[in-house]
Amino acid sequence: MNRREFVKSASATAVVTGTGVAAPAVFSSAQAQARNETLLIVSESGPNNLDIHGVGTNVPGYEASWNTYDRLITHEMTEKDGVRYYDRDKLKGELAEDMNIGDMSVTFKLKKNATFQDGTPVTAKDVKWSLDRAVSVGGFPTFQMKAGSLEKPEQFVVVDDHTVRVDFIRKDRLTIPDLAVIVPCVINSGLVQKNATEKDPWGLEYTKQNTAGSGAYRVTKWTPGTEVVFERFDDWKGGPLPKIKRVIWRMVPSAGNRRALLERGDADISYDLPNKDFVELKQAGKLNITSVPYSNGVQYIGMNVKNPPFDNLKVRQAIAYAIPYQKIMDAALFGLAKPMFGAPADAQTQVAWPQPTKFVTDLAKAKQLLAEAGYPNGLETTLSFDLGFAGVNEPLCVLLQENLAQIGIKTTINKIPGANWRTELTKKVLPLFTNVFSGWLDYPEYFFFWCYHGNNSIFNTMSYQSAAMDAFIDAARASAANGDKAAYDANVKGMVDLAFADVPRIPLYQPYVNVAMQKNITGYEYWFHRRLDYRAFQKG
Amino acid sequence: MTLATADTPAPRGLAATLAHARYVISDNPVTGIAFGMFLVLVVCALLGPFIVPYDPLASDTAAALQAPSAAHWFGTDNLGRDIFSRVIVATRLDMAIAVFSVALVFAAGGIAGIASGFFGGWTDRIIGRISDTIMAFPLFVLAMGIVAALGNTVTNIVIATAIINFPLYVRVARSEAAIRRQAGFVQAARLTGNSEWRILLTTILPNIMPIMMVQMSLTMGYAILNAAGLSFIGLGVRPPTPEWGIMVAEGAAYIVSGEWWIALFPGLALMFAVFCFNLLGDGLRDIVDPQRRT
Amino acid sequence: MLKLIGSRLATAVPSLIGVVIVTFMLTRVLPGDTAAYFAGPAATAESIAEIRTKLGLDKPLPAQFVDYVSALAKGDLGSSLSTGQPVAAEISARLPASAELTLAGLVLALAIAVPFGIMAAVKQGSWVDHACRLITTAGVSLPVFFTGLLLVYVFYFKLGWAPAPLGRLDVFFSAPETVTGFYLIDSLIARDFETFRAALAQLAVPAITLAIFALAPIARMTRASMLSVLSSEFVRTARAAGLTDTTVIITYAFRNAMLPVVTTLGMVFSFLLGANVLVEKVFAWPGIGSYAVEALITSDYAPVQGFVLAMAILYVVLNLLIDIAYGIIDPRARSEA
Amino acid sequence: MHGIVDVTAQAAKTSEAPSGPLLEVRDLTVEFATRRGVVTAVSQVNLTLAKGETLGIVGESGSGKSVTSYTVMRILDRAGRIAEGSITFSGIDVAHAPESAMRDLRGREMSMIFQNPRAALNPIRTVGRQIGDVLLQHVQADARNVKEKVIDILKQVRIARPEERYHAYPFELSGGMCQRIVIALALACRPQLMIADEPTTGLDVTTQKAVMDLVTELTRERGMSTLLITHDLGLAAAYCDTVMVMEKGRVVETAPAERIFRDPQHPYTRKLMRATPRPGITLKDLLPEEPDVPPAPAENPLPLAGEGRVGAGASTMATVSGAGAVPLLKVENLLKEYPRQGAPSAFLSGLFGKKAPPEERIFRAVDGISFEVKKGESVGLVGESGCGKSTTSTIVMRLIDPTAGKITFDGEDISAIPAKDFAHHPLRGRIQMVFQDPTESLNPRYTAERAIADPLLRMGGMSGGAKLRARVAELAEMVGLPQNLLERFPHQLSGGQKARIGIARAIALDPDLVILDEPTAALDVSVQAVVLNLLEELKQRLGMSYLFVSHDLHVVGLLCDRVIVMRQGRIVEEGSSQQVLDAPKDAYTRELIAAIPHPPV
Repeated sequence: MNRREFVKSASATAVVTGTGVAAPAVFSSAQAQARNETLLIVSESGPNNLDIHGVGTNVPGYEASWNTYDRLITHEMTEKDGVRYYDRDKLKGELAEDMNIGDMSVTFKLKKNATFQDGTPVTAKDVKWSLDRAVSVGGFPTFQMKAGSLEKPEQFVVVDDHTVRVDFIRKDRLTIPDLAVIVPCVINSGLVQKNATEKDPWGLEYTKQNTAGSGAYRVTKWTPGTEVVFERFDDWKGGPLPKIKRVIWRMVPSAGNRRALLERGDADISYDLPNKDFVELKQAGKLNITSVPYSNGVQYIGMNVKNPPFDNLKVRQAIAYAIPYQKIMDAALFGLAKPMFGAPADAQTQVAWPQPTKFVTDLAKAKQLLAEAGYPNGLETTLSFDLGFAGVNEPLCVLLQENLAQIGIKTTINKIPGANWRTELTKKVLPLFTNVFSGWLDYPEYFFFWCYHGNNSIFNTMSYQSAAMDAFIDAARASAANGDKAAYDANVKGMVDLAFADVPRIPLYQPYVNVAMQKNITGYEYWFHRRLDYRAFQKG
Repeated sequence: MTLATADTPAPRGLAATLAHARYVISDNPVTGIAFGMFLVLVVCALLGPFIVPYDPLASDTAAALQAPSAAHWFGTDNLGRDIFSRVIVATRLDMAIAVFSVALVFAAGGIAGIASGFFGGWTDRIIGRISDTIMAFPLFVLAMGIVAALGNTVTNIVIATAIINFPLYVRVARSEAAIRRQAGFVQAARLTGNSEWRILLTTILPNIMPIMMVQMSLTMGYAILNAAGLSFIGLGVRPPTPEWGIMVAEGAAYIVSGEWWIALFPGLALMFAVFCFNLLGDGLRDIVDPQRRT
Repeated sequence: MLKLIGSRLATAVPSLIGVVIVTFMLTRVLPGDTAAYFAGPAATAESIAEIRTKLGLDKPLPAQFVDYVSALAKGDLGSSLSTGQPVAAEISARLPASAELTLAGLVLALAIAVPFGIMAAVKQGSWVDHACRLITTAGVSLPVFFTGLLLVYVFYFKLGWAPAPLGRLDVFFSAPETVTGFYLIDSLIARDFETFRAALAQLAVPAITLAIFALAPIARMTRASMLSVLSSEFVRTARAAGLTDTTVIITYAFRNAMLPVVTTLGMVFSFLLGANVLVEKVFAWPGIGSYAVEALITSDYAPVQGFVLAMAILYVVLNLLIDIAYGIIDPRARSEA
Repeated sequence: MHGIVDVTAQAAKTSEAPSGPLLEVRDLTVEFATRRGVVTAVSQVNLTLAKGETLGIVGESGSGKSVTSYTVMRILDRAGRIAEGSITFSGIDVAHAPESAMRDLRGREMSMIFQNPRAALNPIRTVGRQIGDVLLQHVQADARNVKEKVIDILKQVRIARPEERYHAYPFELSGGMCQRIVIALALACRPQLMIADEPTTGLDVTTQKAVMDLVTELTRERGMSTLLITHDLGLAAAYCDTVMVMEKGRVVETAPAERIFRDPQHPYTRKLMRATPRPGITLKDLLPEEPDVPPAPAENPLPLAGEGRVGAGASTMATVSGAGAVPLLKVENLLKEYPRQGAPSAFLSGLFGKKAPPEERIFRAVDGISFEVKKGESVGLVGESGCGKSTTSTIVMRLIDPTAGKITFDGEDISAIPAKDFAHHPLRGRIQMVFQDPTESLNPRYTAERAIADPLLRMGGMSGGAKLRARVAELAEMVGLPQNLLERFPHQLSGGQKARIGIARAIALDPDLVILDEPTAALDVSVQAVVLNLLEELKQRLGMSYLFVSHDLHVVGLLCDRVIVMRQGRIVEEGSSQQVLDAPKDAYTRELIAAIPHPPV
């Protein structure tokens, strides 16, 4: 590339761009045909790791792992108000062709013809290695496995080349469903061990950038922060061969541009637009918009119950009465959420989660509670939120800030960048904040195990320690395990009542998962992990 | 061409500058407009909170996202707050950011520049290297680094803006001081027993003040733009304080969906201010530029 | 000329060292805690501490600095947490994207601002002068991201002239085989004119956004230096010798006036590099700016340090080019060095 | 480019022009739109210039002489316009000619040379190309033979090694050489009229003579007519056929050169004649004679109107102490060296290992000179530019340090104290200086009063108030500065008034030695006469001694008792001003004196 050419092209740029805007790229016929076999997804941020067991893998990373790896079993599909919805209780084989649940173990028979994307057959050895890896790498994957009482490599036994047995250490209703979440995926142990080092025995560095699974798609190109390209694995045996041959997932930081791309038909799917856009696009009718409530998910106002002022119950109750619930529903969510407040005074507690509290906006009561709590002239604190979801969090906090000011609580808003949000939560020092949590396994005791239990997991952001609450949760899990429905119902109601009485966190609403798709896109499925499942989509 | 001055008794002191300023304004209408705009900004900054129809912080979700109407001249934002009131009240904060960051960078960069131009030698080399180092950073990224590191309070935004403009001021001050270093009146000041530092501050500084004023007015524009840029990536002023940059940044998401007024009016206000400062800069240069002072 | 390059490099070394020190300090002050991030969400206190020692973050700062510089010497810029890639690879992939955008913006700005500056100076005080000043000032009065979004809204969303703001190339075009990393040049080398047109279409609107933002400083400097040159004595001699207006204005006045403009180009380029960070965010441009912003916000050390070093080197190279250009235009500079 | 016109044919064309005068200006009035309304720069000017004739326009700054010449060429700046009157140049009505026609005339039929030559040339374009541009523009040459034609012209203006100099840039040539290039540019297309606007001001007197001889020789050889604009009467007398004197935009007198000097009619002309320094006169003779005006001229109401100096050297009032007393100032083999401009700095050359020979690296501005100044005596330091006189004066002023040598002032060795610390030294107040350019030596931000008060505030132990104001008023009165001018800023004062403020500031601390660095070079000759007399009177009254630095031998001769002539850093001659002026021993001094043109009085 000599100087003359560089200068020539640079001046060419100046000349062409100078003379009006260049015409848009013309599609040749080959590209047109490729176009309806390719799905173009646009979102704000992309994966930072392709391996669910990776250290610090973010939520978009879950989507990549779900579509490129298989699990032993997966959920059947059912229908819920017009949307294909994963069936919580019915499971079917994905890599396993047969599942046999014994008293203290479950045995899986693997499909004979299933192969990894590099052609090597899937064997029980791979399954064992993958499950051992899940429980040993630490961090979130290990914690998730523990939630289903899958804790020790010894539990996973290779019976023969195509049979694996999982022994239970305790009866736990969540064990089987826990084998269907994203974490226990089956990895091509041969390929990964070849690229592992003694410093990194599980080959986390290799699987960070390369997919080594048997899933329906493989990642052919990944430019972090810009683009991920998936190609279909034609010999996929986990289910019917997907229609979409290629998936291009582009990161477009500006929400405005994402909406423009959808409206002009240059993008097929986007799921992280502001709520207002979803409502308007739905009314305009040019696109298919689906809105499905987060399964087992709640947006809440959390308070640090360990140190003052929020260790005082009355102060927490004052906050609960000061929240401008309806204003938040209108201005922050534009109605796209299920309210978790304002239940009628005489409402019975349900055996379900999430369910609404009885709190309403009542500034006078809030002021009086605050006075009783010993803060007649109010107090000063910070209100933090996750900048990654500023679209909802910012208006929510500004409205809350305004109401709290009216009862004398002066707050300064503290924006915390997305990636640091979890780090701040683990420190458990934020006095007042808003956050969302939803459990993958749609069971109340699962939610409470993560969020209210005394073992103080990361998701117990309020550091709430209550022996009574722990008793309820453990009892509920035990009764669920041995199918004692009456005890289970009583314990769940006890948990919920105590949670609403102590109110360490104040539920606001159950958010919706909104997805906008072009008219010619069909086959959207709602999953517990709330990410897109490319395998079911059809186009054109 | 000293023909005119010798005979007609020239007005003295302040009257002279005023007469001269009046002449330049009438001679060059654009500068006149700039002064007018500056007055409007100052009035909004001082009286802002008292003359606005609504409380800039009061949200009214029922009236959210309304187009400009008789009730709300600039319409309302996503929380139903009156955009007209927020734009007017934001003037004070934005002007503060502009004025303080410019004052800070003039004190630091200006003096350092004069010292390096006047003394030369090692002072010049050290200050030169410092400003080179700052120049090596892409200016905006450095500002972000400072605000990210120290937290996004207004003072940090002012400090960050000052630091990134430091090299510019050093360069201007240095060249002006270097020219005057050997001037006759500087030598004369040395003869009458003035120490180097006294000469620097009482002789060199006043003489380069005009040129620095031109530079300061230009940088005020950039200071506000910088604050707006920081807001766009989430490091700007903390909500709910009204500030043009953050209002434009938030409004930007609503352009495509049709609520153009949320971003447009703070954008126009921002444009009005930066426009005024730039034109003011050119106007000041005409007043100050000796060639124009025939 | 060699002496000129020698002396320029000699002055560049201390500022490079300065940059290394400042970036090191800056990243150590960033609020985020890498070890906690590394340990993942469910980490316990001691696992964070264990990872902290593994990363060497518990050593005293000077020791950390020595590790950092020795790693730097070996060319290892560490790897980014947020993207998990080695920083050196990321920067070499992303730098051409930003450079192409910024250079296109700069060339465009020059192509518009310089003639504006000349016209404004030649017809000082006339309506042309005021019009030039108003237009260029209007360009710089709007924050660059707002101009970008406005242009996308008008040219892409409403009129459909511009292609989708989806980064450097339309989804259905493959990037030309990298020679310089500049899509325009690489596609020309590969004689693949369709990709060239597509890349150019994608580059148009972001480049225009940047150019609009850079018009004012260049136009103002050109006007000021043209004014002073036009009132100098050798222009009067040229006029007295009967040379035509174009010769006087272009070959005599303009070439002299270009000297100060060339020197400010360094500052304008650095100014543009900063503004380009915002343009990249608006146009989903896979440049180095947006990469650095992400890393900075999540206080991810390695990319920030790598980015700033790349920029520092780019700045030194740029200044060298400007000095050489200065030497070519002005013989006095050649002999003095 | 249409057919190539042979140069000789071109010359033939001009000769058939109508026989009348080449240039005729009738009742010309030019006005400028300035900030304080319309100003008439030139009114009712009439002049005629026959072919081959040389007309000199003489006048002080602001007399409108340059404006007239610019109007003839129609290169006034935007603010100027011809209010009335007509200009005809070889039959063409220049006043109303369209710009395109004027552009053809300029450079081909009439051309101009300007004051400081180096600035008049494009700094970044070779001189050869600049001359080539003019030739190509007026179709005197085409791309092929332009270089050869340019070299031929360079030969005509006596430039050595023209092939080599063709590629040179202006900054690589000396002042005199640049002026030759400007002349070459002007004469390239063999124009009929050459206008020279102060062509030699700022050049050394020897170069000035060479340039003027060249111009007259070339113009005579080609039968061209010349318009010489100058403020130097001597120059006009020596080189012009007729002389026209202008004052404040009006023509006061026009006459053949020898008659105007022998018998000047108009009083202003006479005043100019008297004020021009020339050999064999006294300071008093410079002042305009006072036919019936009371003895003390209005301009400087000095009570002690001491009558003229009796002969050179001993002045009656001065308290010149005997030869035996300790000299006020003693300078012993003073040396000042600078690294030669462009030589690689020691650091770099050390780096590359090659050491340039010493002479090449070092430039000796002052090469070991010694002299003395006795109390009350005024000594002149004379020499052309670059001879080291200014460097010497700045060293004596202790503004810069010498490389070697000793300076004793009133018995105390002041060269030992470094320059930057000398500001606080008690002796500081006793050595003061008056600077060359009055405008540049006054702080634009200070009023006249503040400027004079500055030394008193710093060293005079005065802190302000009535005492200070009284002292300033007294000083102003001593230098003849009207009280009401004290609040004015420098840009509101005339050259003469600014010079007086400079002097008042210098004598504020009652110094023993005042160094005058070309104090009147930037002033008009009439103002110079007044200032020189003022300096003489102040010396008498306050018993100071002067070190007068100048390039003008006559001016030094008038004011100083002894004269030292310097050349390339060395003293070539020293003696009483009478003896040096009338019977110079050194050949260089003789050449200097001969080169100064002076009116045949």
